[in-house]
Amino acid sequence: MAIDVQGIRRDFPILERRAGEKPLLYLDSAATSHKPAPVIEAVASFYRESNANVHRALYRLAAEATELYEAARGKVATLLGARSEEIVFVRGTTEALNLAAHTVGEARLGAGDTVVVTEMEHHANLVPWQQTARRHGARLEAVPVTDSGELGLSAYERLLSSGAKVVALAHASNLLGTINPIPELAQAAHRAGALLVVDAAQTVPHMPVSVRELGADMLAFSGHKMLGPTGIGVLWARGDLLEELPPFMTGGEMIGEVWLDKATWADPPRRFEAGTPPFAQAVGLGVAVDYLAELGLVDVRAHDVELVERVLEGLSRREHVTVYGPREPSARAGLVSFNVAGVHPHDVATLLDQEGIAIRAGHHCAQPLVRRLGVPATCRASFYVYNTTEEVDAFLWALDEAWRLLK
Amino acid sequence: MAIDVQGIRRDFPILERRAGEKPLLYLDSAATSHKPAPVIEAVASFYRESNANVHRALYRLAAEATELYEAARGKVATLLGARSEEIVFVRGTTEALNLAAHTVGEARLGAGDTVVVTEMEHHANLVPWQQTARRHGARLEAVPVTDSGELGLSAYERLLSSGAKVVALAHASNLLGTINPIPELAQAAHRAGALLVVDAAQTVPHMPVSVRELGADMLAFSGHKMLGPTGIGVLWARGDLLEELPPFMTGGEMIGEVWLDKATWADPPRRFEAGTPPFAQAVGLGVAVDYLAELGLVDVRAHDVELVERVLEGLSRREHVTVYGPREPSARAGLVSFNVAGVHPHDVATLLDQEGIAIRAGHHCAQPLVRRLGVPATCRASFYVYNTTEEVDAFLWALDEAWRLLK
Amino acid sequence: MKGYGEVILEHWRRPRNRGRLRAPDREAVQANPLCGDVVRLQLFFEDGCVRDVRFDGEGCAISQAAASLLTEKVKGKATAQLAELGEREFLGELGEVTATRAGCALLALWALQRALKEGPR
Amino acid sequence: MKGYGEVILEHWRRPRNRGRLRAPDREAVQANPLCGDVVRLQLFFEDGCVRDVRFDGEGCAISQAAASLLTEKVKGKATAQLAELGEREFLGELGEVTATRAGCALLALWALQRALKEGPR
Ligand SMILES: Cc1ncc(COP(=O)(O)O)c(C=O)c1O
Ligand SMILES: Cc1ncc(COP(=O)(O)O)c(C=O)c1O
Repeated sequence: MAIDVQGIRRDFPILERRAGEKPLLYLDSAATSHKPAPVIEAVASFYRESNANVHRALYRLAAEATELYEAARGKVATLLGARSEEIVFVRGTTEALNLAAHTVGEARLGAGDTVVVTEMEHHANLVPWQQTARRHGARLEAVPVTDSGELGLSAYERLLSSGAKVVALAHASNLLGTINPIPELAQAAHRAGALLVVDAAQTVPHMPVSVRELGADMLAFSGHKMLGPTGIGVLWARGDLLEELPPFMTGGEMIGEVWLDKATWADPPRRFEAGTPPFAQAVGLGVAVDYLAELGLVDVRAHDVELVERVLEGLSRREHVTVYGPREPSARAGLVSFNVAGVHPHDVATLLDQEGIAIRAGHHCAQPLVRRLGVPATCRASFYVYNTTEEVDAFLWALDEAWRLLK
Repeated sequence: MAIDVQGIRRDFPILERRAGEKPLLYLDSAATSHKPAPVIEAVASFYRESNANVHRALYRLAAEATELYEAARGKVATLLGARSEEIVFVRGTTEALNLAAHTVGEARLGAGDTVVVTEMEHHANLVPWQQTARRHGARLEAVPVTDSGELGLSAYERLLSSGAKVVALAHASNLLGTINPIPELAQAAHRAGALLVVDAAQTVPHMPVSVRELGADMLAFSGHKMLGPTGIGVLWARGDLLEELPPFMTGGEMIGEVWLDKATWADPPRRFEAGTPPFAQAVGLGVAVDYLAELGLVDVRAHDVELVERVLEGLSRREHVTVYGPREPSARAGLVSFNVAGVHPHDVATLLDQEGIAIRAGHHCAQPLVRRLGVPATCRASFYVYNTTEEVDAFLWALDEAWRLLK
Repeated sequence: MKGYGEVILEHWRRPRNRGRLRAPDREAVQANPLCGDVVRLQLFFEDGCVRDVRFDGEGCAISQAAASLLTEKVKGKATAQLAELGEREFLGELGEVTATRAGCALLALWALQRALKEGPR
Repeated sequence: MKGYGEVILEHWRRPRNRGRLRAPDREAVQANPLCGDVVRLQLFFEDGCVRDVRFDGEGCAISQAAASLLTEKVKGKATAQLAELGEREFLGELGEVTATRAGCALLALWALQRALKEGPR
C-alpha cells in the first residue's frame, strides 16, 4: 500500500519553511533526514518530564528514564530482528564503524591478515579500517567497482581467499545508490572465515533490514538519517561476537570493577557504552522507529523506488546529464547521483538552491569512488517519505533552467 | 548578586512534575542537570526550522545550520576564554577524555614514561589512561588522597619527577567535592615537562572557568551537566597541541584527502570531529551557555556555596552522619557525599525517594576512591541553580526521618 | 515517609540464620557489582531436604533481609521444592520493593539457584 | 531562476588570460580540498608592475570566473597596489555570491596573496 505522503508532510514542521521566497524542496535526506513532530516532541517531553541520568540511580525518576532508554533499545532490536543485548547505542554510523574497526582489530587482526573493503565505501567505512590495518600490520584491499557501479564479485572472491579476516562494506552506496547483495557476500565471507561488517547508513532508514537475513556479523547506522535526532546511532553485532570484543572507549557505566591499575568490563551492550549515553536522543530514535514501523518499511521502500524511477527516467531523457550507478530503480537506494555536461556540480547546486531546491554536490565522503568515476564531484538528489512526485518534476524543471543558464 | 531562584525554577518544566504524590526534589545535578525551556525549545526549533547536515552543502538551509553550529562553538570558546578552533565537540566528558588519552598517548607516550592520575578520579579520567599507558608501555601512577580529602602535594611533586609526560586530574571531585588547585598543579606539571589534562565535568557548569588562568593543556566537560542536551560535550585543548595530535576517530568531515590506502587530516577542530556531529545538541548547548552567562557564573557559584554551607552545617550537627571531603564550603563544588551510621546508602536513597527526594547512592564511578574511604558506597546530594535553601531543609528533615526508621 | 515494610525491617533488624556452616553441602556467593551487595548462602542437606542453612554478607537492608527471609523459607524443603521458589512469589512475601531495588531483593534467591545448579562442593 | 550575475557568466564563458606563462616571476596554486576547485596564478613583472598574468585551473564557474576577473584587475598594478586588493571589494566587483560559495570566489585572490608572500621563484 502506498504511503500517504500528504499526511506525512503535515508531520514535518520544517516543510512549512521557505528557502528565500520559495518553499523548501529538500532532496538531501541521504545526508540527514528531517524529523516528524512526534520525534521532536518526544525529546522535548523527555527533558520536560523524565530527565535523569540512566542506570544505577535508585530514585524513581532515574528508573523511569532508564526504562525509556532501554525501551528504545528494544524497539531498535525489534526493527532489526535482533536481541536487545546486541544493540549498542553510539553517536552515529561513524562511531559505530570506528568501534567495529578498533575492537575487531584488537580481537582478530594480526600481521599478514587481510581487511577487505570496497572502492565504493564512505570514508567512515574506509579510513577506520586503514587505521586498524596499519596498527595491526594487516593488509587493506579494496574490491573494485565495475563500470555499471557494482562490486566486482570475482575480485571479491579472490581477495577473500588471501587471508581475509574481516570484510567491511556498504549495504548501499551513498553515492552510486547500488544495493550490494549482502546475503551472498556474507556467505562467501563466512566460508573464508571472515567477519562481515555492514555500513547500513543508507538502508536501515529506507527498507526492511533483518540482520539475520543479511547474515551480517556487525551492522551500523545513524538515527539522524531515519527521522531521529542527531547524536544517536546504532552498532548491532552478533551477541557472541560482542561478548568476545574488548571495549572501545572506557569510563563510567562500562566497567565491572575498577582499581587504580586495572579494570574489568561489564557485559555487552554496556561494555561499549562508556559514560553518559545520549539517552534523550535514544528515546527520540525509538519514536522514529515507531513512526517508520507505523508507515511500514515495505511501503517506505516502494515510495523511494517510485521516486527514483521517475527521476531516473527524467534524467536519462536529458542527453547532457550523466547518471551514475545501476539503471534499475529496484537495484538502488533512494538516491541518484549525476553530472551535467560542462557544468560543475557546485554550480548546479547553487542554481537549484535559488529555487529552494536542496541537493548535495561534492565528493559525498567517497573520494576514492569519485576518483574512480573520473570526475571532480557529482550532484546527488536523495529522497524520503516526505518527497513527492511533484517535487521530482520541479527538480527536473529546475535542472533544465540551470542548463539553459549555464550551458 | 544572588540569583533569582524562584524565577529560574519557572524555566524548568520538570520541576512541576511530581514523584509519586510528592513534588520532585532533585538533588542529583552532578549526575545530570535539568534543562530550562529555552534549551529544550532551541533544540526543537532547530529541528523545526533549520535542520540540515552541517559543512559542505551548498544550499542555504545547510549554510544556516552550519552557522548555528559554529556559533555554538564560538559561545563555548567565549565561556572558556578560548579560541573557536580550540573547541572540539564530542558526546561528553568521557569521549573527550578518551580522545585526550588516545591522542596524547600516540603523540607523546613511550616505554618508561609516566602518566600521573589521582586517587579521586572518576572512572572516565582513570580507565582511559590505564589503557593508553598499557598500549605505550608507560607507567600509571596515582596521587594519593589525604584524610581530609585533598591531593597529596608532596607525592604529586615526587611523581612528576619520575618521567611524567602527562597529568590527568579532576578540577573538582564528583565524590568529595574537593576543588583541586589547578594553576599550581599545572605550573608544577609544566616545569616537569608534562601536559595537564583537566576533567572539568563538575566545574565548568558551576563556576567561571578560564582555561588560560587554569594553565591547563586540555580540558573536558559535558553539556548535559550544564543545562544542555545529552549527547554533547567539549574537549578544549591549546591550539598548538591540537595541531600536533593525530585524530581519534576517523571518517567523514575530518579528512583532507582520502585514497584507498591512505588519508590526510583536516585542521583542528574538524580533525577531531569524525562523522555527522551532534549539531542540534551543540545548538542547544550554546543556548545553555547563554542561559548560564545571563545568570552570571560568579553568582551561580555563590548560590552553590550557600547551599553547600547550609547542608554541611546541617549534616555536621547530626552525629550519625559522616561527611566526606573538605569542611570549607568555598573549597568544594556544589555537592556533598555522606554516610549514615549503620545504614546502607542505598537504603537512605530509597527512603528519601519515598519523599520525592532524588539523591544518588553508590560508588559514583570512583571505585578506587570509595575503597580508599573504606566504605561500600556513599550518598551524594548535589545542587544547581534551581535548588533552594528550603529544599536543603526538606532534605535534612527527610534524612532524620530515614534515620528514625532505620537506626 | 513510609519506610520499608514490616517483613524487611524485622528481618534486617533480627536476621535469622546469619553465620557460617562448618561443612555445607552447597554454597554460593552472589554479588551485585553495581551496588556492592554480597550474599553468601550455605546449605546442609539430610535425607534430600535442607537440614540447616546460613547466610552472611554485606549490603543494604533489602538484600540482607531478603537473605534472612530466604533461609527461613528453604529450611526443611526438598531440592525439587527449592527449585520451584519463584521470584514473584518471593518478592510478594518480602513486601513492596521498588523496581530499582529488585536486584537487591533477589540476590539471595539467585545465590540459592546458583548453589543448586553448581551442585555439591 | 536568477542564475549567476553578468560578470561571473561573462568571465566564465570567455575567460581572460587563461593559460601559462613561459617564465613567471611569481606563481601560486590555491586549492579548495572541500570542493576540488584549483586555481594557478602566474605573474610576470616589469619595472615593479605586473606586465603579464595568466591563470589556469579547474572548478566551478565562480572560481574560474573570479580568477579571470582577477587577472584583469592585477594587470599593470604595482606590488603595493596588489597587496591592497581587499576581499570585500573583489567580491563586490564579481557580483552577488552566496556565503556558501565565498570560498570559491576568493580562491584566486588567495592565490595572489600567497604568490606575493612567497616571493620570487
Ligand atoms: C554510507 C554511509 N556511511 C556512513 C555515513 C556516516 O554517517 P554519520 O555521519 O551519521 O556518522 C554516511 C552518511 O553520511 C553514509 O551515507
Ligand atoms: C568528574 C567527572 N568526570 C567525568 C564524568 C563523566 O561524564 P559523562 O558521563 O558525561 O561522560 C563525570 C560525570 O559523570 C564526572 O562527574
